[in-house]
Amino acid sequence: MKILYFAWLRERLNRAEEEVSPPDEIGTIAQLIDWLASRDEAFAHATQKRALIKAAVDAKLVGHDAPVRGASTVAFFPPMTGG
Amino acid sequence: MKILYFAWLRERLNRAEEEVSPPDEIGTIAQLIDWLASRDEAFAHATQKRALIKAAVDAKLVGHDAPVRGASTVAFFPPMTGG
Amino acid sequence: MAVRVTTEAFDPGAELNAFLEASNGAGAAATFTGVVRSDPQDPISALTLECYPELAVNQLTAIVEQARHRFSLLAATIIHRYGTLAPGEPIVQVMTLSPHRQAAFEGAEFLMDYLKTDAPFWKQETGPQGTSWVQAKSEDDKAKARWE
Amino acid sequence: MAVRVTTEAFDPGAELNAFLEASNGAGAAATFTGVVRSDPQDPISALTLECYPELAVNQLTAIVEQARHRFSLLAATIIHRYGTLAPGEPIVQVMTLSPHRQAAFEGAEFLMDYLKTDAPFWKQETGPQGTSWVQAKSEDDKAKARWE
Repeated sequence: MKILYFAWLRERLNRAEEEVSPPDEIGTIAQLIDWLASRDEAFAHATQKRALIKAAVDAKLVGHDAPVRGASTVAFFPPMTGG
Repeated sequence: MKILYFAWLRERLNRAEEEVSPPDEIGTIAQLIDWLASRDEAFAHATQKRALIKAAVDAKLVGHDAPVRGASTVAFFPPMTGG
Repeated sequence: MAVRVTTEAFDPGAELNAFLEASNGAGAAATFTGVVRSDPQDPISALTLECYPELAVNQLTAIVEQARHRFSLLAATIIHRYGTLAPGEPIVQVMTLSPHRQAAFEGAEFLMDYLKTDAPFWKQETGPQGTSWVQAKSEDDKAKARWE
Repeated sequence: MAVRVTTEAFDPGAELNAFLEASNGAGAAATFTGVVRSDPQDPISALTLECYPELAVNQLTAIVEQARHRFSLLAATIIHRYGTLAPGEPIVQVMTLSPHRQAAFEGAEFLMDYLKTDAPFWKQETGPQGTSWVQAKSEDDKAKARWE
């Protein structure tokens, strides 16, 4: 599973993407965040305020309760500031 | 005093402008309309619905109670349909 | 020039670019372009706008000043054509400039609402049934009334 | 194409003219152009927009479809740039087409309000104090909420 990071989340983690293989019990975005935080202190710190972390699964915007099993790309990013 | 007519008012009267010399007692737009109507049946007929007649004095939009003494140009026209 | 009343055709895109050129670091420009409409069910061959140019310039200048104050616009422009136009030709364009999009949009809507009822233009449509004057719409009076 | 997400500069006037060209007798076009703002009191030298292009195209396409339905628009277009831009450069343009001005204006405002909060762009300003991320604004959430 490819993970993408954008904006200040990308900067704080010092990477734009990574490949991960979450265990089978990781079913939702919220669980994926918990799992990524458990193995990486920088990630845990950067995602402490969960309300500031938005997510997309395979280029579709989703909530933290969305399923991630079978996804090929999951993206995490701060609130958007376009326009 | 020059009088201008626009749109269907101009068409019904069959003229775009005319020169008139209203007597001294004609003080307002409403009185000027009455006076013009008294001397011209076509005008009387075309201005029967007074709410449909708008007026300008010297290129300033005014109400029917506006003064006309000393004006050099008075315009009469139907509701506007620009834009 | 914030107000232009003219029988000559204008180029909407060139006008927008000229307006933005002078924007000087403001963030938000709203533009409304009105073109001669022709309903396929009820087509027209021409739209003729009669105008009282001197009064039109006075009225539009006053409306622009009012909009600039009310919405703190950095700039506002109205271009209005008259004469005989073909379907698809631009009749009117208003452009507003503000640091913020809300004021730019509101300013442009305000200008259009006022212009529809308060600017001395009269439309005449020519179609298969001949030529007829367009009637003033009560919706336009209502649209204007919401700003009062 | 109703949606374009690009690093290339675009020409606001040329885009408006191309949009009007295809208007086919509709009467009312509303345009919003957002340009890089630079407050003279607090100037910036550059604005960098980061983007997730694949998600941006999906989100903007969905927003355009929603606007077309909701306001019965005949056409709607969003152009959004990303990369590094100088003050005064256009960032975003939305254009809407309708038989009536009210729907054109509302459609354009709706598109802008949604785009501010729901399109994956992130702004970073570079000025005398260095480079910093622009914070999401609660006004933008409120502006979007009025359509719900």
